[in-house]
Amino acid sequence: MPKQMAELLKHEKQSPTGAQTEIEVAGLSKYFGKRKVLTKISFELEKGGFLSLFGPNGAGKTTLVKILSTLVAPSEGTVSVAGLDPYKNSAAIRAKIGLISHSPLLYLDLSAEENLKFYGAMYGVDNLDARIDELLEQVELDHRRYDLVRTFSKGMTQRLAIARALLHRPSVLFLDEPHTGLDPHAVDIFESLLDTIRQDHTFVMITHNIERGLALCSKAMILYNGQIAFYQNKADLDKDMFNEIYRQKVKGEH
Amino acid sequence: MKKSSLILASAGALLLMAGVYLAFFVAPDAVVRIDDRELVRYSQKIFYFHVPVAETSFVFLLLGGLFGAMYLGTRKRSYEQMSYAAVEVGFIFVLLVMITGVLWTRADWGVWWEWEPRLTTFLVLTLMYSGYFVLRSSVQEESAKARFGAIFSIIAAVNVPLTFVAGRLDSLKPVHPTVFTLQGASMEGPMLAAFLVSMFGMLLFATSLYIMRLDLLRAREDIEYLKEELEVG
Amino acid sequence: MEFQEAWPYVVGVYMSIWAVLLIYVVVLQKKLAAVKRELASLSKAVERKG
Amino acid sequence: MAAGKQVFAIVKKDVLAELRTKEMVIAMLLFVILAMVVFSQAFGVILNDLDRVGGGLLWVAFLFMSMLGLNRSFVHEKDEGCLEGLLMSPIDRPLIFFGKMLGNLLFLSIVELFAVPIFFVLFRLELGASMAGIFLATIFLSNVGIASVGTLLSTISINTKTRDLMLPILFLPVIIPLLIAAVSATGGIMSGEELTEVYRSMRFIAVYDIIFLLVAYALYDYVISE
Repeated sequence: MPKQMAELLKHEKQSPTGAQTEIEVAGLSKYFGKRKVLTKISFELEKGGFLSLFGPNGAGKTTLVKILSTLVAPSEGTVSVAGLDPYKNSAAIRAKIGLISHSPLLYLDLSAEENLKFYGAMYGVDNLDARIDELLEQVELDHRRYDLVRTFSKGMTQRLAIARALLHRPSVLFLDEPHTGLDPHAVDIFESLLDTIRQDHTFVMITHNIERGLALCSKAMILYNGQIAFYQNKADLDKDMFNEIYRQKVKGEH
Repeated sequence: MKKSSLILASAGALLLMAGVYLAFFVAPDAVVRIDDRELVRYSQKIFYFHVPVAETSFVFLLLGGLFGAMYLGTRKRSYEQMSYAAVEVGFIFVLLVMITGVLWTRADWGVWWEWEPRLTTFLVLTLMYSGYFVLRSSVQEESAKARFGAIFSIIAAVNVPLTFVAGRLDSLKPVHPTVFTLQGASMEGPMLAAFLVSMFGMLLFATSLYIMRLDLLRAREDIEYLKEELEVG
Repeated sequence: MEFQEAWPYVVGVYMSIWAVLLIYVVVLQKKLAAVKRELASLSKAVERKG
Repeated sequence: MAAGKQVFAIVKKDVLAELRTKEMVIAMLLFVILAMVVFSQAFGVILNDLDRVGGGLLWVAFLFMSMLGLNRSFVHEKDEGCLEGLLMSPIDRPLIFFGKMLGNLLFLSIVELFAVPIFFVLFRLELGASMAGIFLATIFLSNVGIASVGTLLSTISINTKTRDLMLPILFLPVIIPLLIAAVSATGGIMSGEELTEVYRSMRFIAVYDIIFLLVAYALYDYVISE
């Protein structure tokens, strides 16, 4: 662990401040046998950017995120997250990324605090108790600190999931359909929370929710059959073109 | 049939036939002496095919584990196919060991089944490798199927010698005849010749089966690939 | 056991080995033939599509 | 240091969850006792000769009981997606194995600690104090093998369609060498055999443990991550 920390610090010193690239993907392909899951994906995401990833089921969105988060090795091409190669420095990268998924990744039979303490030990978080206090306050769950996650509502669980994802101060956050199963009220809380952490994190979000996805993002991408069907900055986003491609590729209308 | 597998299969078959000839017409009959009476143990003729089958099964199960490890190390699809084909051919031979073993047990000891270390070992192997196929069919995603198949082929291959050693822990004396010991084979001349010819014949034949199985796996994959290409257009 | 009693089992062993191996070969060849047919028709379809 | 903390955290988490629900340990203990009752009713006559069959009886009960626990052990991880959370954290894959394996070993040993005295009482068996030590050592040594192989294989079976049906099919044939040795060791102790025979079996169990700990250590990364 100390070695990894040293590596991280070294990287931070090297990189200049300002709008640097946080995620860089070039010529990325993934095969399972002869089956192509991803073909020649290339894109860049600047630090603090927010990429919304759309696409039908089986388009390769999840595989792409899994490759970025070191869980799957790419077949071809290069990937760099926070200046590191996920395949070579997997442990170092994992320390810098967080995941908020549609399943909470929390143990139902442990209390909120025990869950955070467990993940804190996994990540080797310093001053864990203080960090937990701070986070529970932030997600407004300090009053439920000692309650089992099993007793939480869906919204509360998702808030705790956010606290869990932020515990180790990641610089990149992956959101895998985070709106699934949330009621409108929980979505509001979730998004105001996202707002507060928006500044100093880089996001990649998989979503089927066009409205939210487009509102939040700085870049939008549609994946279809493992290839990029649409990719534009939000600033010069052609809404008609987006809708047309989305209708064709994702909904399958012609 | 592909040329290589045809040549191997015919060479193997010829050797096996030669083995049959040697076993029945050249190798002397096994004789045991009981109270001055000479008894011809005709059932010993089973040995010339039963043991080569057993050893061939080991070779291929071991190869299955080896290729499985190579697949995990390199993630090259071809190793996974090699592992699967080797385990399947090995399994066919394990089944053959069971069939011939049961028949030999009946001929020699007068019962169809005996809880004897080596027979028991092969029964466990049969069940363990049946589990391999059940496991593969119970995983949907291709890559996970390949991964778990390779992993279990390694675990099973590691377990084969352990099962053998454990079988000898029992204080019951094994009744199965032991031909090969550390001191070498307790066979000589025509007997050994007949055995070795059958042994190589069996290995060659098994190799041709393995090549056929591998061709089939590869062709299947090509088909899946072409189908997908056609659908995507 | 002497010849008279043992021979059915000896023959049984040799026959069963040949039988199992031959069945396996025949099954493999049949499947290979079917696969080849399918491959041929697929490659035609690919050609038509260009 | 960090590695030890991570392994300990996994064990602690499993123990805490179990203390909350108590569903696993109690079910396992009840199962063992029920198995003994079923055996006594099914094999009433033979049980007069318990010195010889007692070891086997005990291990059949323990083996099936252990599968109950092993099946549960990954259901929690899988169902709430926790396994993915664990994989996203910077922990070495083999450490996840050691954490889960130690937890399983602990639960198994606790249940057996209660089950063994009950077994001796129910079947009117007696062991001298010196023998009791060797007896428990054999059981613990075997538990290491059961927990290693079981943790490795239950991680695989949890990923299949049939899940808990898959575990026995994979687990039992692989554990048979250990079963043979464990039965011969405990049976030998109970029937007052020469200890050299018993030690031979125990040595085999130790070798089995080491081999499968190494296999699991080498393979676990491939088992758990895509």
